[in-house]
Amino acid sequence: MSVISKQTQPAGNAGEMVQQVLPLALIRGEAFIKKPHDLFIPPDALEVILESFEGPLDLLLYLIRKQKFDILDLPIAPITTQYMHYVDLMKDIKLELAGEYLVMAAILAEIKSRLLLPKQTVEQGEEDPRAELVRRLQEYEVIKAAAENIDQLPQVDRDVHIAEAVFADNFQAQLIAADVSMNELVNALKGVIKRSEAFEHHHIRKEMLSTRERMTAILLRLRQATEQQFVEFSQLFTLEEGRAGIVVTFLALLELIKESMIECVQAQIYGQIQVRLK
Amino acid sequence: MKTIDDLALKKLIEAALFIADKPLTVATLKEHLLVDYKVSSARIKLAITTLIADYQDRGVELVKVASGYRFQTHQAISADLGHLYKERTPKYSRALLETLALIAYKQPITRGEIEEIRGVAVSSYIMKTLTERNWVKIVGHKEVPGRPSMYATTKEFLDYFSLNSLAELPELMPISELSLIDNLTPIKETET
Amino acid sequence: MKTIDDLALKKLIEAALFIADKPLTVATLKEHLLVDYKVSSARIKLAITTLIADYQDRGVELVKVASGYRFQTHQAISADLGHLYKERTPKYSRALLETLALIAYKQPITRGEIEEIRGVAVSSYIMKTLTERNWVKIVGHKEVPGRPSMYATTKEFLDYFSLNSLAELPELMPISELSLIDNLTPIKETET
Repeated sequence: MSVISKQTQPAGNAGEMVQQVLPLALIRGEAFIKKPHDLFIPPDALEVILESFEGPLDLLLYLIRKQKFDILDLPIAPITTQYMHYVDLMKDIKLELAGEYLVMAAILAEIKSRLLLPKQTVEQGEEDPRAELVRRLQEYEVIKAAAENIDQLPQVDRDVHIAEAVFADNFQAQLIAADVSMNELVNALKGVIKRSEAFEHHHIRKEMLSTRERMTAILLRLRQATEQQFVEFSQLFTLEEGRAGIVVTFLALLELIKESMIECVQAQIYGQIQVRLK
Repeated sequence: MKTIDDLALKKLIEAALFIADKPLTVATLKEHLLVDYKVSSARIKLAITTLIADYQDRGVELVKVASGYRFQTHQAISADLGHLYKERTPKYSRALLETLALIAYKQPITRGEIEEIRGVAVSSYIMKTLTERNWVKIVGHKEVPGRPSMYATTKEFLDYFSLNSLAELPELMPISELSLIDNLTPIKETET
Repeated sequence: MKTIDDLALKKLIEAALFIADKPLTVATLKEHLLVDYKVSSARIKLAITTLIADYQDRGVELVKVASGYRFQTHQAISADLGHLYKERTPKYSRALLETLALIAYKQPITRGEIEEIRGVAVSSYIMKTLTERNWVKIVGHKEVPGRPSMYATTKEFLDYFSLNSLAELPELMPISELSLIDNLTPIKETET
């Protein structure tokens, strides 16, 4: 099969005017302006023609328009004959596509056979056998026109262009900090524990954490008091916390003293114990 | 929450619309751009209305599409602006446009239903292109054997074709199916 | 060659500057955008000067940079515009999480102590990240040579992990039990 350069799409979107001017296809240098009246398509042109149509419905619509057939009075016989001819040729070319045309040929043949039945056997009120085909053709034609209309809508990068400015040099996107789950945190610590001797036989208990937290709180409190330097020992306790709270605070103070982070001073006997950061 | 005067608000929205990589809604402007400010949606809308008027007779215009507001050039000068681009603008095949039209007008629709109306198989390449362009998406599955995917169009599709909603799609060519069938002319089969 | 009036010229250049993906020079405008028109460089320059004035007090400004003219946002509103563009920081490293966990469980703790337990140096970047995130803060200085800072967790840290106090942190098993359990069944963590 010789390769043929496709010139234009004959079917539809440009309308009849264009179809009459532009050749349907070029076959060995010869332009095919339109199909012969008997609908015969040279075998070499078939592939090109098939590529030009969106399927059997599209081709059928083209034939109907081209031959000025009345869609309501389809001459089923010649169309069927032509279709059968196509299908024979298509077997060697594009089987997948041929299948769809074959279905159409079968539909046409079926309509034809029903039309050829003696009239008296056609019951009153029976649907015209062409009706379903007409319905499909119309449905397809509506969509074909809709596709053309959509293509006419203003398209980005074709008809309209998005207007954009750039950021000033000092622009920085806002950063969203990564999420961390408690699981990740605990797993990370377990990793450390496994590697480290420091935690061995160390059971991190809630009481210990309370003490650690209180140590932080006391340090902060003492830092805020830099003006006077000293904070009275008693002021570090919150009586409302009850006995447990007082014990936690006391343990925290002992721990801080042990780690030499604070110092306690008693200026006079029986006087207030003063605490300050070391 | 900080306060912002009308002029500063308008300028901030103007800048945001020019740097955004997609159209912005009043809600997005309020919740993101203006998160630190005490500004009502009504004031944002008013600022946008003023901006639309400001750009009435300029080289670009502020328009509303399905997913929000954006600045764009006028259609009238697209040919001139085309000189700035080396690449040709994409041209979509009839097969793609017909498939897109069917999804747009008959959504939700399955691939099988598209094939039935077009009378031809829909290539996977077309569905891939439409999906990758974010013009169509799968919105569910039809409860028939095989549970085929049902396709619908997206806001990006509407944006691309400068539409605000599906209602703005061109009207379909009217067909009066019933009357046509009723009026089928008597059979005049010519012998071949 | 077509002619173009001053207003249309200005609008065309304005549109071109807004859609170009890089700054445009007078030469580019003349040779590409205006290839079909009879326009002098002087007229193009004048149009640009007019445009710069037009955008003097707007949300974007027309500026000249090394490679040409471009529209850009004002420096003053960069922080506000930052709200439109949020970037997710990469996930935290294991080193950072271990450091954070040690500060939480062993606070107040110095960087040296963290390094001693982890067996590796703690980068300044990690301490900076944790401090910037407001999860840890310096609560004092240890009275040892160098007076190293002592770190502790903050209220924001507790809030982030929905804890009322450090005592609500999950309890950890001693190492001997841990390794034993790890080999048997997975440890069930209680997520807060």
